[in-house]
Amino acid sequence: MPEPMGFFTDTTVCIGCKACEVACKEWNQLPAENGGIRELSGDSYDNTRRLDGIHWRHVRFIEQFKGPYDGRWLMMSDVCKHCVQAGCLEVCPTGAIIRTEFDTVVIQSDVCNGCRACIAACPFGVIDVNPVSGTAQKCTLCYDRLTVGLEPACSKACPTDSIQFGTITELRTRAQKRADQLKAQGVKAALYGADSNGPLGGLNSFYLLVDEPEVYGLPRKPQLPSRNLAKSAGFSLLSAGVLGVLALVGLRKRRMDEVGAGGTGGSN
Amino acid sequence: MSDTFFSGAPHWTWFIIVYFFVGGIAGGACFLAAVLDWFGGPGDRPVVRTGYNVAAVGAILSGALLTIDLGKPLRFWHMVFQSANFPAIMFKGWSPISFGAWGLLVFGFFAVLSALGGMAEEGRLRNPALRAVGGAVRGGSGLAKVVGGVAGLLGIFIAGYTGVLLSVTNRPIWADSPWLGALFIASGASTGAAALILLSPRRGANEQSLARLSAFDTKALVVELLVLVLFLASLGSVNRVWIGLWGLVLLVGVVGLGILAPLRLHIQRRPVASAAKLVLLGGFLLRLATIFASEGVDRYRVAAGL
Amino acid sequence: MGSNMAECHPVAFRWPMKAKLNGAKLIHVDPRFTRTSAVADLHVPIRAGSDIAFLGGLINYVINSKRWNSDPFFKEFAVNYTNAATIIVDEFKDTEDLEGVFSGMVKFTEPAFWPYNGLEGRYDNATWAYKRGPKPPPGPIGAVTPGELARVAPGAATKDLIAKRAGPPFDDLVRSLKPGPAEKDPTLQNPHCVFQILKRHFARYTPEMVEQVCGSPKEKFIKVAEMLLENSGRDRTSAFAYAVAWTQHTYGVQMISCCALLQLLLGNIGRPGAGVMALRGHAAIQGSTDVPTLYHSIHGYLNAPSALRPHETLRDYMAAETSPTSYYGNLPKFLVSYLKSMYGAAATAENDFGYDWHPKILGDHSHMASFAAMADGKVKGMCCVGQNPATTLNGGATRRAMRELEWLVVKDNWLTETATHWYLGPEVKNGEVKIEDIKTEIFFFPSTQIAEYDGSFTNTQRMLQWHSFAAKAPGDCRTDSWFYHNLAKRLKKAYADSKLPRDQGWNNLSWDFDPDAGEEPLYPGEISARKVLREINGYQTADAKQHLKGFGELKDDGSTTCASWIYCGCFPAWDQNLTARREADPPGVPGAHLKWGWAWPANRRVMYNRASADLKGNPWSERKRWIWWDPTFVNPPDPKTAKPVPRGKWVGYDVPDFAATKAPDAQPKPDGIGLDALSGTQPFIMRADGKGWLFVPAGLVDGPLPTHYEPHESPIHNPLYKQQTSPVHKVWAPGKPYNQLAAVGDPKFPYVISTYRLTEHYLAGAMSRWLPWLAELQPELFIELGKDLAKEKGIRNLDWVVVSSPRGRIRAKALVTDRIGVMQIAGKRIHHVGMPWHWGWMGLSTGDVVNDLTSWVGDPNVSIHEGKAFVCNVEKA
Amino acid sequence: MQVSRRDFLRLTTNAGAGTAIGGLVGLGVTLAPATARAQELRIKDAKTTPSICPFCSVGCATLIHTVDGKIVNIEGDPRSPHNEGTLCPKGAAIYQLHMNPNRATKVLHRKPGARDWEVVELEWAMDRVAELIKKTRDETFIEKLPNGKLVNMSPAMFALGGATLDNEFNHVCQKFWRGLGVVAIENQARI
Repeated sequence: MPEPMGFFTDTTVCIGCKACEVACKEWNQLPAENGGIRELSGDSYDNTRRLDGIHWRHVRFIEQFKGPYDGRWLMMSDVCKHCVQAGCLEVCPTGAIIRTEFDTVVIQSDVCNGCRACIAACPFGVIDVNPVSGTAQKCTLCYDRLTVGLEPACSKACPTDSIQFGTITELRTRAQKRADQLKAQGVKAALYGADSNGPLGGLNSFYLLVDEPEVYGLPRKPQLPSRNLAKSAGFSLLSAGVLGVLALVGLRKRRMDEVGAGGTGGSN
Repeated sequence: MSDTFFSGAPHWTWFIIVYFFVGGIAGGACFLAAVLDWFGGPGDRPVVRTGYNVAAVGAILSGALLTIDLGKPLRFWHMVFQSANFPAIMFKGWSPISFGAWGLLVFGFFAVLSALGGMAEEGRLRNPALRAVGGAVRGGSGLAKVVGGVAGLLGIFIAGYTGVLLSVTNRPIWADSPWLGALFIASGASTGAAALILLSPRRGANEQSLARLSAFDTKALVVELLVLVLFLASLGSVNRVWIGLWGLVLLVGVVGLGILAPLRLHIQRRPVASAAKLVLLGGFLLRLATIFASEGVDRYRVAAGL
Repeated sequence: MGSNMAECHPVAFRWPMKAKLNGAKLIHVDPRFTRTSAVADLHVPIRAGSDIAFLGGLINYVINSKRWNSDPFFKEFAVNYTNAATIIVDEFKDTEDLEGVFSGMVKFTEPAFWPYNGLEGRYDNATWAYKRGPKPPPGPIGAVTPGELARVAPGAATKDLIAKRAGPPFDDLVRSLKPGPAEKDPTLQNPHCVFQILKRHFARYTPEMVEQVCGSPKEKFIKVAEMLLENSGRDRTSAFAYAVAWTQHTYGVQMISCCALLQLLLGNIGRPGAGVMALRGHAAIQGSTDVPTLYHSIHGYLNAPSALRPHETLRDYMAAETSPTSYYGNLPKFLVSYLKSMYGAAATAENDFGYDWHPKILGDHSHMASFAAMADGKVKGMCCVGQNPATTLNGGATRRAMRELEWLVVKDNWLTETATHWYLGPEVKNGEVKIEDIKTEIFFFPSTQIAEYDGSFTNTQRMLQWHSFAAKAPGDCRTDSWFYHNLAKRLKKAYADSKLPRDQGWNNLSWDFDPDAGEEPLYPGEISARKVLREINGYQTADAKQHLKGFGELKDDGSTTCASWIYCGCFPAWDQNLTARREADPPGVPGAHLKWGWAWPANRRVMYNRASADLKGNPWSERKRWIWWDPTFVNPPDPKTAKPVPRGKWVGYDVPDFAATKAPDAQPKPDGIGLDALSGTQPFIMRADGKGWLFVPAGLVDGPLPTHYEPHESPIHNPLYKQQTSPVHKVWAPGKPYNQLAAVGDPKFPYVISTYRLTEHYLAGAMSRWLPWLAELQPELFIELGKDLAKEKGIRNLDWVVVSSPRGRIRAKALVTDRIGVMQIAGKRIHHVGMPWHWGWMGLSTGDVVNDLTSWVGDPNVSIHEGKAFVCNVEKA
Repeated sequence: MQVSRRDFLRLTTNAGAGTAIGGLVGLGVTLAPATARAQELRIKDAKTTPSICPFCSVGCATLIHTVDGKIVNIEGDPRSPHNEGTLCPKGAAIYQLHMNPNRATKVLHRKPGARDWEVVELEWAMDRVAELIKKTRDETFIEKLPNGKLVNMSPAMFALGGATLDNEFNHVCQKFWRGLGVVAIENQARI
C-alpha cells in the first residue's frame, strides 16, 4: 500500500502562468470551453474563473491595491482537495467516486451516471459535469499516472514548483518549513488544510495562503454534507409525526360522518 | 459568510423541480390514501383508490424524471446495483440520494401494487397477468391494507427525503437549514390532499371525504406555514440570497397564493377545488423557489465579492 | 528591467524563484505591476523609455558610493578588466559639452540607389578613439600574385590595395592593421581617462533627476542601488535580465550597453550568477541571428559585405573588418571558410574564394526599411515563412506595402493575417480597399510542426538543442527547409545554361542537402537536417567526412569549409551530433551541464569567464568559483609540434573562455596577432584591448556612452539635455501619410503606451490563437489602464474603448486596474497604459491589431522599432 | 523521508492494487481505499521522441509520445537542466499545435485581382514561385552601382521569417537568397 499522496500549493511562488491548467487539459484530453471562443471576463487575468468538469485546475488572480502600483497581486492554482473525509464520495449513489490506494478521491467516469449529487456535496465547488462525457468530473490527481509512478501532469508542469507533489507526510513538513520561513520574514502566512485534526480530516491537496481563505475563494471551515443528515431527518420525522397525527385525527371514520353518510351505505 | 457559498451548483433544474413536486404529491397522496384505507370508511374507498393511483403514476413519473435528468440516463441502474460487480447491491445508508433511489423503487413497487389492487377492486383490469396480480392485493383485503400501509409510510419518506437530500449538500439555503425535509413533508401532505380533492371526485368520492380532506389540508397548510417560518428563521444571514426574484416567488407565490389564500378559502368553505389548485401551485412554487434560489448562487461571484 | 520574465519566460523564471527561496532578492523595474512584480521583493515603477536615466542614476550612485570606493574589489576589476583607465583622445567632446550630442556629428545624405537608411545624421567616431602611441612598423607583406594584379580596377589606388593583397595566409595583412598602444592611467585620475569621462557624463543622473525623468520614487530607486551594491563584490554577484523592452527603442542598444557598463563597474560580468541576460523571444531567434537570416550580417556575426563600406574586394573587407588584437584577428579564417561553404570547389585563392559573387547590401534592408521600400514599389516579391508581418509594426503601413507586391508567398501552419490580409484585412473590410485592386499573386504553403521534422534550435543561452522527427505531417505540409531546397533545385536547373557573369555566383553555389544514400528523406524531396548542420559546423575541404572539432582548426587558405565559425564544434565528427546530447549533471555539482546540448562558442556556458578569477588566476571568492588557473597542471606536449608545454592550465566547471594554457602572467607577443596580442589578464578576448568596454570607441553608431534621450514620441521635453531624441535614430518613410508621428507633448495623444506579451499567447498569435486551450485562457484583446484615467474618461471595466495613435485607431476592452497608472514626470501627471499585441482577425481568439498604432522609427544600430514607448489617446467607444 | 519526483517513480512501482476494506452502513460500498477501475494510460505503448519546445527561447526539452505514428501526448523532459520537466501553458499546449483541426494542410493560390483562393497542386505552386523569383531577379539584378561598385545583388525581393524555425532552415534560407544575390533577408530578431 503506497503512502497517501497529494499536492502542496505554495501560493507565494505562483506566477499565474496557468501551465497547470493546460498541462491538465493536455493529459486528460479535456476540451476548451466553447472550443476556445470566449469573452474576456474582466476579472484580472482570470478567464477560467472556476473549477468544473473541463477545468480541473484553475488559477485565481486577486488584485489587492491601495492605489497605482501600491499593493499586491495574489495568485493561486486551485484544484480538488482530495479531502480525507470527502463529501462527494460520501453522497455518490453509484459508487463511482472512490478513495484510491494513494488516499486520493477519484470519480470513475464509466460508473458515474451524472446525478450530480457530488457537485452539491463538495464544499469547494470543485466538481461539475463534463459536457463531453455527461458525467461529473474533477481532478483525479492523475490516478493513471500515479499507478505507473509518474507525477501528476500539473505539478510536473509547474515552472516555479508552486504546485508540489509528494507524500502527505513529506509535503506537510515542507509546507510547515516554508510557512515558518515566511513568518520569520514578517509575512502573514498560514497553511490551509494541512491539519489532520482540522476540517474534513485534512486535505490531501493543501495550500499556503497569505490572506484569509475567503479571499482565495476557500470556505473557512469546510464540512461534510452528512453533518445535516441526522438533524434534517429528525425534523422531517417530527413533521411527519405531526402530520400523521393530524391525518389520523382528521381522516379516520367518525360517527358524524357515519350518520351523514348513512343514506348511502352506512346502514348496510 | 456561510461556507456554503463556495460550493458549486449541481444544475438540478426543471426535471428535478417537477420530480420534487410530483414526488411530494405522490408521497402525500399515498400516505393519505393509506390512512383512509386503514381508518376510513367505505365511503372513502374512491379517495383511497385515487390516492394509490396518484402514487403509482407519480412514482413512475418520478423515476422517469430522475432518469432523464441523469447525464447518462442509461446508467440509472448504477444507483441500485454495483455496475462493476452486478448484481451486487449498491446502497449507502448515509446518502439521501442513494437511499432515496431505493426508497423510490420500493415505494413505486408498493404503490403500483396498491393501485392495481384498487383497479381490481373496481374491476377495471383486463390483462390476465395484471388481473392476477391485482386480484392478489384486491382493495379492501387484508394484504392490500398491509401493502397500502407500507406504500403510505414510504410515501411520507418520498415526500420528505428530497428535502433531506437538499440539506445533505454544501449548497447555500439547502445546507444552511435542517428544516427542508420537514417543510417538504408538510408541502407533500398539503399538495397530496389537494391532488386528491381535485382527482377523487371523478372516481366517485363523496362530499364528506372531500370535506375531511379539505379540513386536513387546512391543518397541513398551517403546519407548512409554521415550518416555513422555522426554515427561514434558521437560515439567518443566508436569507440575503432571497433578495431578488426567488424571494418574491417565495413570499407572494408560496406564502401568499399557496398557503394564505387557500387557507382563507378553506376557512370560508368556498369550493374546495379552487383552494386545492392554489395549494398545488404553492407546492410547485416552493420547490421552484428553493431550488433556483440556491442554484442561482454562483460560487465564483460570491467568492470574488462581485 | 526591460523584461516581464515570469510572464514571457515562465520556465526560465523557475530559477530566479529557486534563488529567491534561497534568499536572493528579486527587483522588478517596470511601467506595469506584472506577474513578475507580483513575486518580486521590490517593484519600482518606471516610465517606459526612461531606463537609461534609471541605469545612469545607478551608475552615478554606485561610483560615488562608500562601498564602491572602499572595497578594493571594484577598482581592481574596473582598472584591470575594463577600459576605465584608458585615455581618450583630446578631441572627444561629451554630451556634457554639446548639450546632449557627442563630437563627430555629420549630416547623412541618403544615397539615391537605396534611400532607406532612415537617417538624417550620423556620427564620425574618429574623436571617440583611444589615445595611442605610434603605430608599430608594418610586418613583411606577402607576395602579390599576377592574378591579383590583373584584377585591380583601372584608376584605383593600386598601391594600397596591393599592400593589402598579401595572402593567404593573411597574417601579415592582419598584422599590418595593428594600432599603436593605447595610453592608460591606472590611477583613474587623468581627466581624459574613461573613468573620469563617465563620472562627469553621469554626474547629472542624480536620484532626484531619476525621479523626475522616470517617475520612480526616489527612495525606491535608492533602495535598488543599495541592494545592488550590497549584493555585488567578491562574494556576491547580481544579474540583470532584459528582453525586448530594452531593445524596442530608438536607443535600445544603449540601454543594454548602459546596463553592461553598470555591471562591469560592479564586477558582475564573466562570473557565475552575474551578467546581463538577454531573454530572447523565439525558440530559434538566437539561431536565426547566429545563422543570420538578417540582412546585415553573414554567418558568425561578420558584417555583410556592403556597398557603403570599403568592402570592394576580399582583402578590403578583411582590412576593414578585422580587429587584429583580439580573437577576431582570425576573421580571415572565418571568412574564407564561410566562402568555401558558399561556393565549394569553385571558391579558390585565385578568385578570392568567390568573394565577388557574394552580394553586397546597399544600405539598410531591415524589416521596416524593406517594407518602406515595398510601399514605394522597390520590393516586388516577398517570401514570408513563419512570420506574420500583417500584425506587426505600423500594421496599416505594412499591409499597404504588401498590397504593392507583385507576388507574395506565405508559408505557415495556419492561415495567418499575412496570408489573408488581401480579403480580411481591416482596410478591405471597411471598404477602403477593393480586393480586385490588389494585384498581388499570392501563395499559401502549409508547414510542418516541431514534431514533424528534425533540426536544432539555439536557445537564449546560445545553446543548440536537437529535436527529432516523431510523426508525419498531414496533407501538403512540408518543412520550410524543403521549400527553399526544392526552389533551389528548380532555379539551379533554370539557370544551368546561363553564361552571364551575374548568374555565376548562383551556378557555383554549392547545394548539397539531399540525404546521403542510406538516410531516408522524411518527406519526398526533403533535406537532411544533419547534413545542413554538418555544413554549418564545417569539415576539411578535402574530405567532408573529416569534421572540424572547433574553430581553432579553421584555415584561411580554403582547406577548411565552415559556414559558421561560432558553431564549429557542434558536430565534431561525422556521427557526433553534440546538439542532440541529453545528459544533465547530477544534482549537487555546480551544474554547467556541459553534456547537455552544445553552446557556442566551444560549448562554453559563461562567456568571458576568465573574469571569474582575479589577476593571479585565483577565484575572486570560494563562493563564486567558476574558472581558475591551476599552476600545477601537467600539460601534454603540443600535438602539432610535439614540443613540451609548461605546467599550468585554466580549469573549473566550464570551458575556459581563454587560451587554456596561457598563464595569468603571460605577456602579449610583440608581433602577435589575435589572442597572442593579449596578456594573461585580459579576459574580454573579443575586444581589441581584451577589456570590458565602459566607453565604446567603436561599434556603436549612436555614441560611446549611454545618454538619456526621449522616445521619438514623448509627452515631455527631455529633462536632461537640450537634445530631445537620439540625434541619429531612424525614421523610415518620414513624412509619409502612413507613418505620421506625434510631436512632443501633442495634446491629441497625451498617454504613454507600451505593448507587451502575455503568458498565454505567443507573439502575433499564429501559434496560440488557434489553440483552444490557450485561446480560452486569454480570449480577447484588452487595454490595461489605471483607475484614475478610467475615472477621468468615464470608462468602466470591460467597456469597449478606442485607442488611437497618429497611425491608427483600434478597439479593445478595458481592463481597469491599479497595476498600471499615473506617474509624476517632470512635474506633469502622465498616464501610462498598456496593450498586449497578440491579436489579429484570424484564429479562435480574435481582436484588433495593436501594432496598427506603432510606427516605423527605430534604433540606428540595429533598426529595431520603438514599440515599447510611444503615445496614444484612449476614449470610451 | 524526503521523496523527490524521481524517487516517486521507484516508490510506486511496487504499489499493487489496493484492497477494499469492509463496508460501513452500506452494502458493497466503502470509504476506504480502493483501486480505481483501470483507466487506459495513454502513453502505455507509446514511442518516446526527444524534442524541444518551439515557443520562446528558453529551450525547454520535451518528450513526444506517439502511438502508431500518431502523437498522443507531449510533456516536459524531466532530464533537462533548463526546465526539469516543467513547461509553461504554451509549452503544455504543443500537442494542440499538431493535433488541431484548424491546421492548414492544403496549398492555396490567389491570382492577381481574384476574390478567392484556389486549392492548387504543391508541385505546380513550387514551379510557379520559382518562375516568379527568376523573373523578378532577372529584371532587377544590379551588378554594379552607378559609382562603379560591384554589388551583384537584387534589392527587389524580401525574405522574412526564421526565428521560429530551425538553425538548419535559417542556413538553407540565407544561403538560397544570398546565392541568388538577394540580401533583404530578415526575421523576427529584428523586431
